[in-house]
Amino acid sequence: MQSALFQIGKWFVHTPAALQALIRVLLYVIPLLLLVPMFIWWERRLLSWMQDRIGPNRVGPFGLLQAIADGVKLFFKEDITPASIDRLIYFVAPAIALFPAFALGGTLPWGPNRLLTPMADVNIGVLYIMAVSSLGVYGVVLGGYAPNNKYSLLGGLRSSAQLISYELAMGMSLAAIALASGSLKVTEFVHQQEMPIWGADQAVWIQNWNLFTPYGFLAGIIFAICMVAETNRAPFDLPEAENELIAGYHTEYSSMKFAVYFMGEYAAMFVFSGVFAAVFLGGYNFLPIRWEALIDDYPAATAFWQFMQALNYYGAPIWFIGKCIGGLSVYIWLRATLPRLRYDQLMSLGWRCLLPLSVANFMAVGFWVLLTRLMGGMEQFESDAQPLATLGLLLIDVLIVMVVDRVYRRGSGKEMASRTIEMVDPPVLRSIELVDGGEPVVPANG
Amino acid sequence: MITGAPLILYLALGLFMFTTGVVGVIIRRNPIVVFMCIELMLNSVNLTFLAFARYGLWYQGTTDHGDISIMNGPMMIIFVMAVAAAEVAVGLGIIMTIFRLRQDIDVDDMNLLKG
Amino acid sequence: MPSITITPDLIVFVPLALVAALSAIGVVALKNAVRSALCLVLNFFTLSALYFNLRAEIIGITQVVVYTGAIMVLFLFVIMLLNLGAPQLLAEKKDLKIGAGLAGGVILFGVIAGTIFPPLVSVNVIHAPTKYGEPATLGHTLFTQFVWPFEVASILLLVGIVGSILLAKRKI
Amino acid sequence: MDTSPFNIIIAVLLLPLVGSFLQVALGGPVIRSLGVVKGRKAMGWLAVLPILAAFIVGVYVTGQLAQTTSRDFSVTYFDWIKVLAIRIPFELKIDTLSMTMVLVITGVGSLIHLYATGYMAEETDYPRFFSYLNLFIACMLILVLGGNLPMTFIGWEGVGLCSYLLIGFWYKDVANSKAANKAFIVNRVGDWGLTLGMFLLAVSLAINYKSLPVKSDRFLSYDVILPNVLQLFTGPHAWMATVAAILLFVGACGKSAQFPLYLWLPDAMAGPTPVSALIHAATMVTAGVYLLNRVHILFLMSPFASGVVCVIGIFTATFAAIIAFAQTDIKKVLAYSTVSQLGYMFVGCGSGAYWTGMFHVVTHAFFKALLFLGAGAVIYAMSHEQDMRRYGNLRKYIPITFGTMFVAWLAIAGIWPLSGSFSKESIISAALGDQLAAFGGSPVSQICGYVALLVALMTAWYMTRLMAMTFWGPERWRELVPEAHGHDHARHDHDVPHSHAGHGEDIHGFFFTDEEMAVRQASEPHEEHHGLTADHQPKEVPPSMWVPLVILAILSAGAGYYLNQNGLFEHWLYPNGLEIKAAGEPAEIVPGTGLTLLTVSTVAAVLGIFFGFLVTLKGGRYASRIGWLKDLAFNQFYYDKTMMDASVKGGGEFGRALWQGFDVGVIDRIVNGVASIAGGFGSLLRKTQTGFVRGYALLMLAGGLGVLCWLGYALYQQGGGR
Repeated sequence: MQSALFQIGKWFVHTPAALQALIRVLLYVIPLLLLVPMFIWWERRLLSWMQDRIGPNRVGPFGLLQAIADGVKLFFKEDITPASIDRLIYFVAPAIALFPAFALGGTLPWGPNRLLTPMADVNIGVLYIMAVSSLGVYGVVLGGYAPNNKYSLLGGLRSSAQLISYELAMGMSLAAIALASGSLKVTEFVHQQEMPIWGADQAVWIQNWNLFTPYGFLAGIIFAICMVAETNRAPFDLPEAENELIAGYHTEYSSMKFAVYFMGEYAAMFVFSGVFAAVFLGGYNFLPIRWEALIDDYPAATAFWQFMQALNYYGAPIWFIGKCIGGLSVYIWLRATLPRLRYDQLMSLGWRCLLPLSVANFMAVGFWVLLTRLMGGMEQFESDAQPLATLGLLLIDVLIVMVVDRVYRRGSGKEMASRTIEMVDPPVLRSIELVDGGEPVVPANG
Repeated sequence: MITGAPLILYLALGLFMFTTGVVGVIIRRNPIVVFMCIELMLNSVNLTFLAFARYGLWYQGTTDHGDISIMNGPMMIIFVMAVAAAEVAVGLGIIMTIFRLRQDIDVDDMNLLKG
Repeated sequence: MPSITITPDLIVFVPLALVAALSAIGVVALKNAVRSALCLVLNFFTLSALYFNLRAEIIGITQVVVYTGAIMVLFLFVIMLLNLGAPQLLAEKKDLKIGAGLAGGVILFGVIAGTIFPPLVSVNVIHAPTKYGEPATLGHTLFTQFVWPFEVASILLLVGIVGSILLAKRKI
Repeated sequence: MDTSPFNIIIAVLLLPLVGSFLQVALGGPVIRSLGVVKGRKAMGWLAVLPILAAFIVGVYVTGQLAQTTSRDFSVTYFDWIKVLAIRIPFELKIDTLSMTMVLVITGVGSLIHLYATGYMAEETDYPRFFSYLNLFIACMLILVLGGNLPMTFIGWEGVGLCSYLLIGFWYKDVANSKAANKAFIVNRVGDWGLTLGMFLLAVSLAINYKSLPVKSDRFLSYDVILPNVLQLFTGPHAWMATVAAILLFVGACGKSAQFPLYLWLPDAMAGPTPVSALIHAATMVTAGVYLLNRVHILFLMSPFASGVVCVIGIFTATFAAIIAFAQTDIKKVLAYSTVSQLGYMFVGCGSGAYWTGMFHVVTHAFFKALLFLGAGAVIYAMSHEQDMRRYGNLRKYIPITFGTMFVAWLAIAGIWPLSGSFSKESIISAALGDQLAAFGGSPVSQICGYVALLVALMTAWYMTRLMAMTFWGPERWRELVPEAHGHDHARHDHDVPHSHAGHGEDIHGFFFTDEEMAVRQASEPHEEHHGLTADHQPKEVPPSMWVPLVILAILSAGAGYYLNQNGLFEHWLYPNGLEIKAAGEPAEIVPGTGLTLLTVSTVAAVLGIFFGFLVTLKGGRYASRIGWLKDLAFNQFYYDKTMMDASVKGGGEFGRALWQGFDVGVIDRIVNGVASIAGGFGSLLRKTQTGFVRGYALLMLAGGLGVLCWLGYALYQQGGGR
């Protein structure tokens, strides 16, 4: 098996660059396209299980072909195009929605093998993630604008505000990781995460997955929240809130165009889970364990460790996809668990909680890096002050949580009630002032 | 010696975009479009900066991190972007405020400063 | 006019430049503000591709993050919030200004091109080192030689934030 | 030079800073979540521990330092300021002087923090208090550890700020705010001197760069300044040393409350008592002495400046001692006593025996902190009554406080073998044997030495008066008529910081048990005024307050003897002696004088104590005869009032005259004239503004085209640009 892989790799390396790129793209896009119906099936089954139902189980084994049947149905449905629309944008919008979800996969490291490294392993990987994920808003906004429908428009508006709000926190949390890793490459992140764990002298056989470090933990949580918001999934699915906006931005879409939106959403979920896994969960590594260190430490079981190492190496894509599916399942779990946020809650969570938190985390990491520089090189610093710095960093994180908690609470309660009205802001309410008792009073000449 | 596309093509494209932006500022009434034309002009200048930086007409030699004079162009772009971001935040805020006050944002109707 | 050597750079450049020029015209010429904005998005996108073609990856990607991802979304947001998309709301008047503007534009192009271009016609040799577009180089320059402008820009952004909040909020 | 063992010194700085930040960030949440009593306890420990840890690190570094031979290190962390040719690194100087100060600051500081956790237990703004206090320690440490004048200056300003914040801690009382303002403003005068001195040194070094013996771009670092001025300010330039020294001394006067600028210190007693002990007795006010030690070369080079230091010092010592006789507020007596003792230290420094000044700093830190803390305990026991005329016979009620204050009293009076006697004796003997301080060739320090002996007697006397009024005699508060007590003269209102009792803050208190606190909170709102009543029973303070007292008492008793044996302290501070021998003979102490002086000064102290007891307890009949003197002394010889009138009212008059005459008459006319001219032009140009935005854009384009055409033409003229 090893030699076969080697042969494939050798052949691959010697093919022209353009063909290499094409193979990689195809290797990535086609399975993803095929997997999307599976995701939908998985969501429906998992959701049913969580809600004590059975879910689709008729078409195919375990109902596996249900999603494909639905796809076929959607394909043959009548494609209704409303009148008085912005025709060009109306048709282009679903395609635009699909684009970033697939483009985002360009930086995912599927494995240590050259064939599986990211298609765009440029030294701006994180920025690429930021750039492409920020493009996701266009599909939604244009889809909301084009059909000339109020509900759609509101959905699009909400989506754009939401994405702008959460993008900043997402960027800052990624920036903290980039600062700590000293690189912008996603593959470099994965390599960094294979190092011995941060701040430990003894347990060098544990990998330094970013989620295990104090700053990475905080950044990971922020990133996870932002990632849910960026994909417009529950509990951040305000753009398609069915009880207020019918179906939000895709109200007027039907048939295949609707299916494209649907696919885009699921592909984005999958790919964002992949980004999370690559940046915070050790990428394609199976377990957070450095087998080579274990070989050094406990030579008695060398054979087993070597087996595990090989398993870790050759099974890399499987572990990575497993992590992606795990992320997808968490998405579904969130949908089953959390109620939808109110709009003002959404905004205050993004701006008042996540953004200051992520900026503070970034500054804490920066301070730590500065401190290591000041203390004259890593080695000496680690031996001298690492425990102190660890404690300090943890303390800073806790502090930040407390401070932000305070800030966040300030916006709740009575004050928030009047704020909501201000935000809704229909022209009618403009001249109405709320007096203390909550009684609206219209000025005499208003 | 590496040759690329002729520098003049980049400059021509930049100049064309700049001119288009100028024309747009003059002929359009919608302030948002006017604003977008200004962004267009800024970007055309960015393109010119980067082209000049890449072709490095005054490039002398290199240091550890590249010749610093080569980096003047990219630096300029970074700062132009920062300025553009600030400008957009304030400018759109102004447009919003005007719209809120007048329910109308025709550039030609905004003449409160008429002497 | 010296003969033009066909290089990969040129092959990439020409279609991108055509798209950029056409979309720039679109920004000005289209009546619908949303379409203008979309043209501008397209223009910025091709510009970012041109930056990549100039081997300045970090600038190119920053272009996408800042312009396409943030600024243009804001534009679209405002257009949709104020519902300015429909062209009939702000019908363009056909008056002297259009003619004057077009004429002025042509003269501008002519003057600048005539002044700047002649000595640069034959320049096609790249002098910049390959590293000039890398994040490390850029960061190093930004935080050494350009640290003051950097700080000033940060203050400018802060002022921008404060200003826009001040403008947007009715009650402070 | 390997400085790696000393890199850890940054921890001494960072610990209090982090502590201060923790108080700010955690104070609210912790007290809210743990409840008032436990939360304050936790925050109290969180305030004490960083200082204690800093002390331990300080001890470690001092131990390292003691093992080296040069005993002078400088740890540079990064470049703080780098402008043109001047570089000011963030460097910490580790030598015997700075480490002595560090140990005193963190050691006494942690004791006082511990004391304050008890003393401030009922304060609602508990975390704010400790964040200020920790910040103060951090600033003070920067002051003493800073390896260059700007860093010292930053610390200097920082402690000024913290002092301001802490004096005005109960800012809701206007009197406290005024006292804080006064302290801040008077200190500005001193800082002005320090800044000018700093600039003078920097400029004189920079313009003479070519002829400097030590060439370095760190113009303001001590290890660059001092050797350079030694070469530079010689011969015809000797007067520069005098100017620089006097400017720096002005700074020292401000911070150390010497005569022209001492005004703020008595008023600073408005702050909480631990603050008075820490800042206004033990540490901050000794910054001046520290500075003189740090730049002592300048003073060695200038007999005139040394003479000024001596004379100012002895005058302040005498003046403050006389005032202290007439004060009735226990903290005010201690405040004037502090001013007086600081005067002593300056006499020592002015006499060229700089180590004696530092020696007195150390011993004074112990016994004066102890006196203040003891006074705080007395005030606590007497329901925050500060008027000594209400005290009496308290030794029966608060034995631990009495015992510890007894030690401090004997120490400050100068009874052998307690610490005060050694330091005072060393200062007096230095002054008597000194030839350095001189005005135009005639030495002045001998006279100062004899006056200092007299002041020693006076010190013993007024301290005895304080002790006798407090701990002996009848229990005078028993004679109080209900409702009739209180503050019987106007000035007193400034001194007693208690009108905040109304809003639930209380300056005294200790760790109540939870039950007690529950009872107290149940009875809210508690009394408007914890008045002293005739049936009051003074109660001993809790352990968190008396433990520091006892430790300080041990230090006050033994430190002087330990440090003085075989000149330990002198050789520790100045292992290689002074850099230059002053004009005339070196300040050698004549053999045998030491013992004799010790006898004389102890006799003076015993006499003072004797008179003190006699007059205070038995001598009521003299009181009326010297009443006028008492009034004068009580009012500080009207110096304070005169200064305030001159500065506040005079300044106001001057400002008003400027406003009405110059500003309205001249400037306004010019401005209005210019404005009207511009307005006239504007109304002409107004016609061109059509309000048509696109028209403006077109005009801009036309203008731009014009410029471009001109540019193109110019390039063409030059034969075409590249």
